[in-house]
Amino acid sequence: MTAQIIKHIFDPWQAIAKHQEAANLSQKFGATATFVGTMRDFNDNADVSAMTLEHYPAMTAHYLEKLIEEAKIKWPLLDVLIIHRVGEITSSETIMLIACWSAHRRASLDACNWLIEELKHRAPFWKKETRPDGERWVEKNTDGL
Amino acid sequence: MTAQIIKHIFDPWQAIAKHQEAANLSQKFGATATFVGTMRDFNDNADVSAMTLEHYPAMTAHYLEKLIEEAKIKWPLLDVLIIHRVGEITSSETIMLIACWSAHRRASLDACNWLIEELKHRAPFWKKETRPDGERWVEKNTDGL
Amino acid sequence: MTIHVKFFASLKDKLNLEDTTVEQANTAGQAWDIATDNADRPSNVLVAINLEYAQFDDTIKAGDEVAFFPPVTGG
Amino acid sequence: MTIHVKFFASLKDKLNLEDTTVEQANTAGQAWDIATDNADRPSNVLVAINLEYAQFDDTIKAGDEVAFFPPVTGG
Repeated sequence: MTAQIIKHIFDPWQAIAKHQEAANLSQKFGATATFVGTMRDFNDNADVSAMTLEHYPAMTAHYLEKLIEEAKIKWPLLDVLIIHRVGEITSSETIMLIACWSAHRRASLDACNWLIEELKHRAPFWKKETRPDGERWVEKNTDGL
Repeated sequence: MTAQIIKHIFDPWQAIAKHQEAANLSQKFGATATFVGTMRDFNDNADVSAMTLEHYPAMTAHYLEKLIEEAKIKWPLLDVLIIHRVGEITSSETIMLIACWSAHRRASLDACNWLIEELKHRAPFWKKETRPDGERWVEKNTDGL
Repeated sequence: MTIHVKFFASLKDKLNLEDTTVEQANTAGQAWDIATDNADRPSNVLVAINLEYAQFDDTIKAGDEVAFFPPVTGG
Repeated sequence: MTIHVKFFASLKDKLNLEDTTVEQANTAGQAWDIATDNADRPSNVLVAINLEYAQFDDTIKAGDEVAFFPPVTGG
């Protein structure tokens, strides 16, 4: 079970493959559910060329671990990986990923779904977007629709 | 939107990355939800060293396309990739993957979740397991728990 | 008329039948009876007509492809 | 007693305050009032005490870290 907060660009699919190999889960897991969030070049009808993700380092690390612990209590998970960027992010870069491994499909799917919503609502990250008319803090998360 | 039925081993994360790059979705998608099913070395309390996946080629291809079309009607999806193995599969190999791309998270997450359940219940594939006491057809799908 | 009939998976093994044809069947159920020589029909057998799920009393016509198979177990 | 007080994101910019300390505050709300010189508290401000979400009238003690921030927008 790993939560990472990183400042550099990363490839989510390589990160998942690498973690899975290192975790030595082979022959035990039958299901992997993942979610990857990527920076789009528009939001709320405005062009967004880049953004800065601020966080509260100690609390953010604590909350990501806490969410993983809560998910482990709720579902029989073999492993969980969360990676979240902070700092400067430009269009089409990966912002974050969640990956859940379990023996059977429902645990990984339900945990992945739960983790993304909980992370959005509880983990202390804040986005500031760079728009044509300047920088602007995102005031609140969307409902994902 | 692509559905593939393949006989050879494949790396799901490379397949997703490659498809995403080829689909030229950059800067349009903000969310990717995926599910990967992997062959475990036990099922229903018995050791399973390998299995054979049979399918009904024309109907299977038709149903995978049909499921993708239905998902596109239900959710605003930018792209969907389904890859499903047939033939001989050995322990720890990938059996199938579903990947959904959308602008916002709920479409990709909900569509991925729906597609795996629909595929399990409607797409004509049949598993025959190789156990210590011989081969055995899997009689029905589990509920995923 | 010729109806193409296919069997899959455990049903194929059990009946020792894979691809065959029948003449003069008006429904999928009749195609089963003729192709299998009136074998018992397990309660969970599924039927597809021209690649779509169907019912045993659905009518069939010349050239149709009727398939019988057990519950699907992919994914 | 010393309470560590932090502000994040738009709140940090608006108040021009990031890290500070206050003495003699019994609740998170008092820490806000002292640290911000009684600035108005936007209705959506969140508070954390020692890295856990808390309420403005929760009590604080020497050495605690109190943080104020707007709704989170990660993911």
